[in-house]
Amino acid sequence: MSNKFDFEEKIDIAWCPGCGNFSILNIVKQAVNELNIDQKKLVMVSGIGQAAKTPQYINAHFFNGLHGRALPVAVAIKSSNPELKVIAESGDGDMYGEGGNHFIHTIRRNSDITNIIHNNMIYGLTKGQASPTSPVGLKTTLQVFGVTNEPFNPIAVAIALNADFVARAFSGDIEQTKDIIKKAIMHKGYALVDIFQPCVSFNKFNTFKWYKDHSYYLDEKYDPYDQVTAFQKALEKDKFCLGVIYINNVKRKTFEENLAAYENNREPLFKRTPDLNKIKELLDGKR
Amino acid sequence: MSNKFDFEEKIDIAWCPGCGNFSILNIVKQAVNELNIDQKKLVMVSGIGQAAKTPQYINAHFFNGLHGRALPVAVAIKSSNPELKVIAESGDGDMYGEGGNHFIHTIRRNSDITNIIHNNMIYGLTKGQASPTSPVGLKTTLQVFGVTNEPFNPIAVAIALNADFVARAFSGDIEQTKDIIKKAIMHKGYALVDIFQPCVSFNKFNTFKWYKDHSYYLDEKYDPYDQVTAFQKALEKDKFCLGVIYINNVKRKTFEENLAAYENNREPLFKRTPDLNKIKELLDGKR
Amino acid sequence: MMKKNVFSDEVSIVLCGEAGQGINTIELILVNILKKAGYNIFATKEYMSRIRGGSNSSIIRVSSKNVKAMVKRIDILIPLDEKAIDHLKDRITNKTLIIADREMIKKQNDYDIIDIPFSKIAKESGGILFSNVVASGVIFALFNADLKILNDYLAQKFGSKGSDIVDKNITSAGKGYEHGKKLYDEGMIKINIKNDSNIKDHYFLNGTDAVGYGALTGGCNFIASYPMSPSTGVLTFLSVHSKEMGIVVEQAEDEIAAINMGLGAWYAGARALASTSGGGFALMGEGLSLAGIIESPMVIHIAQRPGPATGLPTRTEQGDLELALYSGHGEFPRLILAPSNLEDTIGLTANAFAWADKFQIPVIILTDQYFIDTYYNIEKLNLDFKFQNYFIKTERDYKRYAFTEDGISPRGLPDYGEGLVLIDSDEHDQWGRITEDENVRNLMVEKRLKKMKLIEKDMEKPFFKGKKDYEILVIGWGSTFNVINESLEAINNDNIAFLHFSTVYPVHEIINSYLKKAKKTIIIENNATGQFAKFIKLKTGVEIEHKILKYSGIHFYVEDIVKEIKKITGGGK
Amino acid sequence: MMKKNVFSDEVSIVLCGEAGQGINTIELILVNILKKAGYNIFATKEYMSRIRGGSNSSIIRVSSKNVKAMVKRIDILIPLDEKAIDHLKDRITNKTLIIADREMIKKQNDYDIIDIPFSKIAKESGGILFSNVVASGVIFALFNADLKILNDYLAQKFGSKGSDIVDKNITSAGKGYEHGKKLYDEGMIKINIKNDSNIKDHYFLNGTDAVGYGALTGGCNFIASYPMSPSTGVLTFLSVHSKEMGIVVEQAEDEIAAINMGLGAWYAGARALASTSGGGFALMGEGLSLAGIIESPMVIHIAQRPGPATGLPTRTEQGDLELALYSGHGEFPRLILAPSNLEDTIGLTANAFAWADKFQIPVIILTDQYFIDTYYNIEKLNLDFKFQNYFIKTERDYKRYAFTEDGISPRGLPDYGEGLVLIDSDEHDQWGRITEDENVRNLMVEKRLKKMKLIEKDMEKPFFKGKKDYEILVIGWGSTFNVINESLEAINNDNIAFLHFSTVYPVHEIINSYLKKAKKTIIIENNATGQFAKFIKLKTGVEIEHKILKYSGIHFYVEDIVKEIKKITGGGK
Ligand SMILES: Cc1ncc(C[n+]2csc(CCOP(=O)(O)OP(=O)(O)O)c2C)c(N)n1
Ligand SMILES: Cc1ncc(C[n+]2csc(CCOP(=O)(O)OP(=O)(O)O)c2C)c(N)n1
Ligand code: SF4
Ligand code: SF4
Ligand SMILES: [Mg+2]
Ligand SMILES: [Mg+2]
Repeated sequence: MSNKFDFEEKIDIAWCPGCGNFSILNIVKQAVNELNIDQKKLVMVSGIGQAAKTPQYINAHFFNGLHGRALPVAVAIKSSNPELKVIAESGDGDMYGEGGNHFIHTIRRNSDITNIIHNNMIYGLTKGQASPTSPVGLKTTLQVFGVTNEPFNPIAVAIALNADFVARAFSGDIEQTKDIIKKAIMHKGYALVDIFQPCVSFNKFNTFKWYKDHSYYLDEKYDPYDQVTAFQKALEKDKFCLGVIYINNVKRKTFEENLAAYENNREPLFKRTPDLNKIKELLDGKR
Repeated sequence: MSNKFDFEEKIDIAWCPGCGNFSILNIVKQAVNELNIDQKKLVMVSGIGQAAKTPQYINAHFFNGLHGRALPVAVAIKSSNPELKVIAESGDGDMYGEGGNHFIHTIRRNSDITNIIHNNMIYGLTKGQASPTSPVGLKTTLQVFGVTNEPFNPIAVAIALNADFVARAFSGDIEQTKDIIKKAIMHKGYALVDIFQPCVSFNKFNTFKWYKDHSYYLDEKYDPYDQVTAFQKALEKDKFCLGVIYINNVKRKTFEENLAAYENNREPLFKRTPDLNKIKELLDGKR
Repeated sequence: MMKKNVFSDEVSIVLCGEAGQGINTIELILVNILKKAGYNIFATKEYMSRIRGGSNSSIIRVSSKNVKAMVKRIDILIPLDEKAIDHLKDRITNKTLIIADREMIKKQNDYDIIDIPFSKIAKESGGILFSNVVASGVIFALFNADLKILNDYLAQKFGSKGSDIVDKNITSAGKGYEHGKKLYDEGMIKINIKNDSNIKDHYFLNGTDAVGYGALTGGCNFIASYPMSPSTGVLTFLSVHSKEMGIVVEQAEDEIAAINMGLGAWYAGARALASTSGGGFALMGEGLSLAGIIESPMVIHIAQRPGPATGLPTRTEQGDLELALYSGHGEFPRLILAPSNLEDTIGLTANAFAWADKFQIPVIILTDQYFIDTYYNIEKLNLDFKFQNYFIKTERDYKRYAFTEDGISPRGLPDYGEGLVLIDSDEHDQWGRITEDENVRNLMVEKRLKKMKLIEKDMEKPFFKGKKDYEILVIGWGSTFNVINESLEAINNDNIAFLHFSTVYPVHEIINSYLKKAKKTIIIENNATGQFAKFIKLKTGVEIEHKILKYSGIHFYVEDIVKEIKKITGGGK
Repeated sequence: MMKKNVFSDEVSIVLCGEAGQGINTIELILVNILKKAGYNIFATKEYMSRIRGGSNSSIIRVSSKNVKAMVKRIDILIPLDEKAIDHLKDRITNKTLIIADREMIKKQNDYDIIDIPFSKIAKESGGILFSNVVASGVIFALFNADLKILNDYLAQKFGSKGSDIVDKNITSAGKGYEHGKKLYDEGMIKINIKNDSNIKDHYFLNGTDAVGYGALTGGCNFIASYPMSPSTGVLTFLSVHSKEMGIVVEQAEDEIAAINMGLGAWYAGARALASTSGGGFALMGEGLSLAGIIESPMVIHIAQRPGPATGLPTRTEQGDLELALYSGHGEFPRLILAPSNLEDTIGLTANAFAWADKFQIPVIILTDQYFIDTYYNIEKLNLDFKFQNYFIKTERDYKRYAFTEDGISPRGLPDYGEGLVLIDSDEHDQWGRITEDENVRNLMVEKRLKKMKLIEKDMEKPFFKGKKDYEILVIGWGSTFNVINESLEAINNDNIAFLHFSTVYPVHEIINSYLKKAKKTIIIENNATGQFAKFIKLKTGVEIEHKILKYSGIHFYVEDIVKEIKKITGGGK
């Protein structure tokens, strides 16, 4: 199927052959294409890392900012122009490490953005240090005696933060992952999709096979609206569940809907000019 | 009872009359005194804010650092000299706002420190803006139309992060809170105590009475070792439970115990000098 | 026996007490009613980093002239607690008249005091809480001003709280007024200050307001910031006006989020501001550098306070100029403005947004606590600002970083036109895609840096005052303008000329000719190392001979400067 | 017909291919065996910010002299893929000899190529993976060096992987060697380079190693850092040695945590380092300022790369000097070191810890990617370092910030002595408690700033080379030392003198006299704005006349500098 998010020319992709990033890239492109998202309304936002290069390979707008800082940028774009579709996509180090504080507080805001994380449990671009999600015991170029810190559980934390939508996927499963991403994009409010992704160059433990062997799909009977059950699922350790794990059952406004700026005027900010007379009036109150 | 952590002279305390900080200060001083902690081994670490001034009023060592940065300092002190008792005590804005990323990752490290947060659901020192824990709807000097972001639930998040020890207390209950703090200090590994604290100057909603009316104690039958139950407790909204909510039942090493630096030598770092001959030997390998 | 006190053309009134004692209330009442009575008013304050207790003070200058600076001299002191007199002992002289409720300042008795039992009177009129209103009444009477002005003001201010409260206020004020009137009538205190009924229609702004209105005028419609004294006021100002003016306001989780949100907002077409102080700005360095490479407009307001680190959180300093100049890794253009006086700040701040947009650079506005908390009456404000947007509607194959003659590439927005807008923090090609090509890298570096030339052309000249053939040149920047100006007027030596900068980077070239003419140069800075002097040396090679520096956390008093300049110049001509 | 190629006294060999193709392996093998064969070796690399693909290259200079700088000239090129020749086209001349497997570089045929089927040979000897070893064998043979050295090296290097692997390596190497030997024997390539058996006992370090050993020598026993190219190597180095040397190593969650951990560690008595690059350091500004006010020692290693923002993450620049100079809000002393050559780096880095401790200040070590990735053989290292601790055992009522003559207050540690150690990021009194007293504030500011005087006294003079009455002074700092030195030797004009700084702040006063003597001044910096030149102007008032700047992300080649200097000086005398 032709995809408007593909490039006409062949492009040079800076990833290693066999890397899970390729399929995530394709899945995301397919998802936005199948959802008929207008290319000119899609802004891909990322930080720095291998995963963070994804926007470079999608024919849409992008803001490829600083390491760890994709989310504040994404929220600001969405809230300055709510007509845009904003996807913040980056790596586990970027989003949960350097960007950890933004991760927490962005979830609290419930901005209507999609947050996709390539979780390869390693720092790829900087050549193989532990990421916050690296398993205990993993030996890396830096953690030469093995990782000792408790791995960060993004799913459990997002549920604890009352995130609006929380899902996990695996880069190896094209159709299921596409389905999850589509749901996330369609969800109104903040939506997290953490994607297991093998890094063939630096993580020789959490391989394609390992992810495959250590994951399973939630079945159709699973009720994602129960926060405690979802949390319980999120804690599972032998096998990790995939699918939409949690959807907040409280109907809340999004960040953008809560903004006073849009109460009297629904236009994106760039279409507005300051009302100088009103300012003069206000100033007259200062006499 | 005489308390070695009191000052001989009268000191000028920079808090407002009626502020919950006074009782937390007294409780902490009593707790460390009753636990017979050596004054010269106790280091109080804090950030910036009203709560963060606490160490100034305790006759022990202190490191009153930057806003939001108490935890990295505390972990570094503890790991440079594991013989010290380290308490990181500060405000909700400091620990969960500016310092949010350190909060997450310090929990992951499981350093053997005690982390006490004065949770007044407001920024006191900067005169009354919302803090991450402010309830939705709270009108503040800055949030003039009321808070809209989902409040940060430190208990739920800490549980989701597999924290070693998680408790909540109320500044108004001297004995119970002292008991909780003592348990936290005695706990080997990271221990969190979030303390409800009325700010009489800027939070006119979450008052002493409000905290009193909206909290209850976990009873003796409560089992803090079950993560899912603890999470469920942490989600309660009408009344907030007080007490030790969660203790990790996995016996893990602390951060300090995991450090390679102490494998062959248990001395604190300041007692060591570099072995120049060993370095020369290593360098000979570079010939 | 009490001496008679006559204050001609000018009186400086200082209120001092604990945080939470209501100094701000007296100050607010007094400045408003005195202005309504047609007096020129200047007011500012100094306060500790605590909510209650300690020792804070406000100074109100009432004058026949439109004074705009702080004096050390205290003509009339109203101490509200025991510590007050001790706190101000360096400024109290035998000419200082102390009006106090002796009950409130028990321990102090080595000073002559005019005892007025504020609290007793207040208790009789409605409650101890009204002591401040009593005090206001006393002072107001000393001006022999119309009590009705005070009553009207109180009625309006407390109207929403019900008639009982209004009545109690008015009664308290009246009682105070009576006591003051007695002092006046007995000739104990005589204040001869010209008033002018036009003054009541003057504007009355402080630094926060000025920056706030400037931001509104410049089209600011987005602010994400993290609270930090003394910058928080601007954030609050925009929040208060967010609904009517259509401003996206968010309290960021930290300063890093704040600046990155600002950049995201500009990308999507907003005009964003971040307001912070030195410590918060120190966290924004990487974000500033991002603005540099992506050539994004950004406006950052730094309300300076003394460092390093937490330093003196509620006090003042001009200590972050070098940080503003060099913050951010790598090399990229920027613009630094330091408002000199309240009347020009609205325009300058509005221009900050215009310049940021036009040159696609970060613009930093440097104020400080003193500036933020200072206000005086202003007759006229220039509000003729022409708003202009600089972004374009894109075409297909739009190149965000197209090479152009002057280094400025037309800036597009997502979903406005046919093009895609690509932004990269890595070095990039004309489209905005990552590149490591050496040649493109060189061109991009040059493109960014050459914008400085353009910016230099657009900048206004520094303020100059003096005769052509001066011998001594006094230089200042930012918030010291009014105090230097008044000091030089007081010195009244026409060999001295005054050169003041509100655009501190880039410095206008004309500085070279001014320096050349001077036989002696003096710089005045509210910091310890003479940061602007260093920058002048860098720009011109000229080492400023004399530095008048203050770094105690308190702004310059007129007396400080008069004394130091006289020391250098040998005292008048 | 192929021309004969004779390389006398020197040959520059460049390997180029995709990331992941094993250039590093060939480089590693070659530099080691050539050194074992007694040759002087210099090697460095340039690479893209990706793990696989792209175009990376390594340059190996083999010389009769102990060369230590990079040349543009490529004598022998081994391209490993099609893109290689294109990538290096600006550096390939008709004198460049290309040895390649034609299969690997199909598209390229406008160059003469000596075709050696690396992969075919490899396949025959054990598998395609061994192509790199084949190539190493070919090159080694061109030196007519002893094959046994290569075999021994391979046996040792791959010993742990089993004899099969070792055998395959040796077979492949041998086959390659045969092909190379043939070229040599046929006289196709003649390399006349002096070797010296002493060289095999020389040290062989790169910049990362030098900083790492320096840190160990200086007693570093704590590092918390966040990975960032090109600084990560130092973190990894200390991690690898953490157990045997007793170092607390932690990967921080971000750079802010890293510097705050460092300060906590010093407080408790550790000697802490943070290693980062410009973008990470931009996040540490507030922490640096904290070090300033609490007068904590701290050592920060900044391995520079081109900015702004993410810039060119794996490339080189000297673009963060100004950031290092002015980072952090408020005013406080610091020290900035920029290692000039590998041999002095161990001592300089060790001293960084000593100075940090002695003066209770942050010390910044500025290297860059080029420096970090460069190595050459070093005959002698000065390892006579006297370790000293500067902290004291406290007494009761210990004052952490006691006022002293020179501004340095004895530094105590918690639980060492009888005192309490109080640290505050606010302005504080002598004990370390918060104060807002104007007088104490003034004294504390002065106390902190006067330490600069002491530091200045302790600093070494810059390196100077030249005759007394030179006309032209060439100035450099940091990693450009070797390349400038070699360039000046090549120019061999004794009117030119060379002044080089490894202590860039404070700059030694002697600079004034050097500048005074010069008729012409030239500065060489690997950045776009001449940051050190600006600093010299600030310090001395002297504007450096000529600036040789490079900011493409690549370090200077000897040829760059020779050419530019000749342009300025008019080409030798
Ligand atoms: C402030 C800052 N610190 C550090 C870096 C270096 N850095 C670049 S990418 C990266 C980590 C990448 O890991 P992850 O986000 O998991 O992405 P991956 O490469 O694994 O896809 C780091 C540490 C940086 N660019 N900026
Ligand atoms: C980097 C930085 N940003 C902002 C501030 C200003 N600041 C000081 S205290 C504070 C918040 C205090 O709130 P909290 O931590 O809840 O403490 P409380 O005063 O309520 O006890 C802020 C924002 C600062 N000191 N440093
Ligand atoms: S390093 Fe790992 S994550 Fe990066 S492209 Fe290669 S395989 Fe993928
Ligand atoms: S402002 Fe609030 S938190 Fe701070 S001292 Fe006063 S009451 Fe306590
Ligand atoms: Mg990763
Ligand atoms: Mg608080």
